[in-house]
Amino acid sequence: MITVLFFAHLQDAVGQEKVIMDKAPISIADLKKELVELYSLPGLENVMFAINEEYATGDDLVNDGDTVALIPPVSGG
Amino acid sequence: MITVLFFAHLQDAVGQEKVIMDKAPISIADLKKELVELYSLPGLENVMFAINEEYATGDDLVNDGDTVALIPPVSGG
Amino acid sequence: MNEKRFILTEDIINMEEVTNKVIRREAGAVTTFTGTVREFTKSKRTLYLEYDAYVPMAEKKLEQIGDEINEKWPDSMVAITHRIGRLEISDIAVVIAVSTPHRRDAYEANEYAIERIKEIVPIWKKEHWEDGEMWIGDQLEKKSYPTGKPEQEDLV
Amino acid sequence: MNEKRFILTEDIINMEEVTNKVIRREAGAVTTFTGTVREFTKSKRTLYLEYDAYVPMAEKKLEQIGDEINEKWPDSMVAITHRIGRLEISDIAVVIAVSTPHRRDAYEANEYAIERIKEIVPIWKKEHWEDGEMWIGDQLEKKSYPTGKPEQEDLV
Repeated sequence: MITVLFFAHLQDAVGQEKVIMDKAPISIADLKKELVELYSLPGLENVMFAINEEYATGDDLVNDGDTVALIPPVSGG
Repeated sequence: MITVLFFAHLQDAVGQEKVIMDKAPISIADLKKELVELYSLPGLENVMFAINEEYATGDDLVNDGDTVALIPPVSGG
Repeated sequence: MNEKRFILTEDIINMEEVTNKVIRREAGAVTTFTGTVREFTKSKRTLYLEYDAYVPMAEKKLEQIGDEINEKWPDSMVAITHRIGRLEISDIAVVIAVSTPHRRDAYEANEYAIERIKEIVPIWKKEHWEDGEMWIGDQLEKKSYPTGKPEQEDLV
Repeated sequence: MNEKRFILTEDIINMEEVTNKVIRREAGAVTTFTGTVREFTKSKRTLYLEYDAYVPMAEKKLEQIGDEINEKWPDSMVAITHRIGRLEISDIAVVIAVSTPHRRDAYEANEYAIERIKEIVPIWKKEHWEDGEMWIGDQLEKKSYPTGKPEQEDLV
């Protein structure tokens, strides 16, 4: 099982703060495709991904028990 | 009469915060020469002068009632 | 130093408290950046803001910025507090304090910190106007990740 | 705005008070520079400092710096408080607060202010060490006035 977190406008789009998925192991790139399809999300071109609170790249693998977060362009400060 | 103010190491050298002099009108350049002589001050090369709280140049004239200040290199901040 | 220097909070930020965390006998210069909620952005009037964040990761990333600054400006010390939740006009959203022995570094390092916050710290701002509301995206308006992954230089 | 924004004082400086003078609805960025008394200058240990000043002229010159900043950074607002008298290690000697709509300007204008203070404001520092004391001259170590008069660019 993996936990996927949504923030900001993605949280509004998905309608949930987090979902639990039974997809591990899966690459970030593949997970992204699944999420786009599942929630009819727009491209996510400028959305970053984090695994366990560290930024990840498309090749990185999500393992069982990991927490993935979708990070839209940030606007703090 | 003019009032002449001394600060920092010049105040220590002269031994006074201020002196009243009966020299007006006099240019800053001439006043400087007088002060160097009167108080055996070192050259004053890097000392600025102010007339009535505004920086003055050697040509500026000190008139009766004016306050002149000797401004050694500043070190605030 | 036991107090946490990189935090998110829902409480009002006290800028002096943040600054005091970095005042040291050996550092003569301290710069404090205070980011407040501005009423107008390009003639659009903001009523209030909401900040959301991925809190544990955001605090980690603030700490990373502190580490980066220590690398680049060796004798520096940094503290950052960012507020989340609802903020009114003129409320303080973020305070960054940097102390260094010499002042030039304190300005440079502080500006580096706010730039990095806008790049890598997972905090999002929702603006509320009279006629609507919106999550504000990339303020830098210069990043996009066509490969779905940030480049190395964006993250490190 | 009735409160004085350019002052010398013998009292402890409250940095938040100085900063609050420049916080405005239309300005989202505030930089605050806090200059504290450093214990070591080039491995020489300072016990305490004394600041002397030509008070009325110094306040005028601080105000002039504020005017210069308003010229260079049109939407800025500045407040400066400088302490005089005896100061201990880590005591705050000067606080400069600058608010601007955009942050880049707030950093630049603030740094301009501290540079100008060290050029034109008649305040003098006396350092007290274990083995003596001395009035500190030109910290910039780049100015001298062979004609007995400062050049125009130094003053305006």
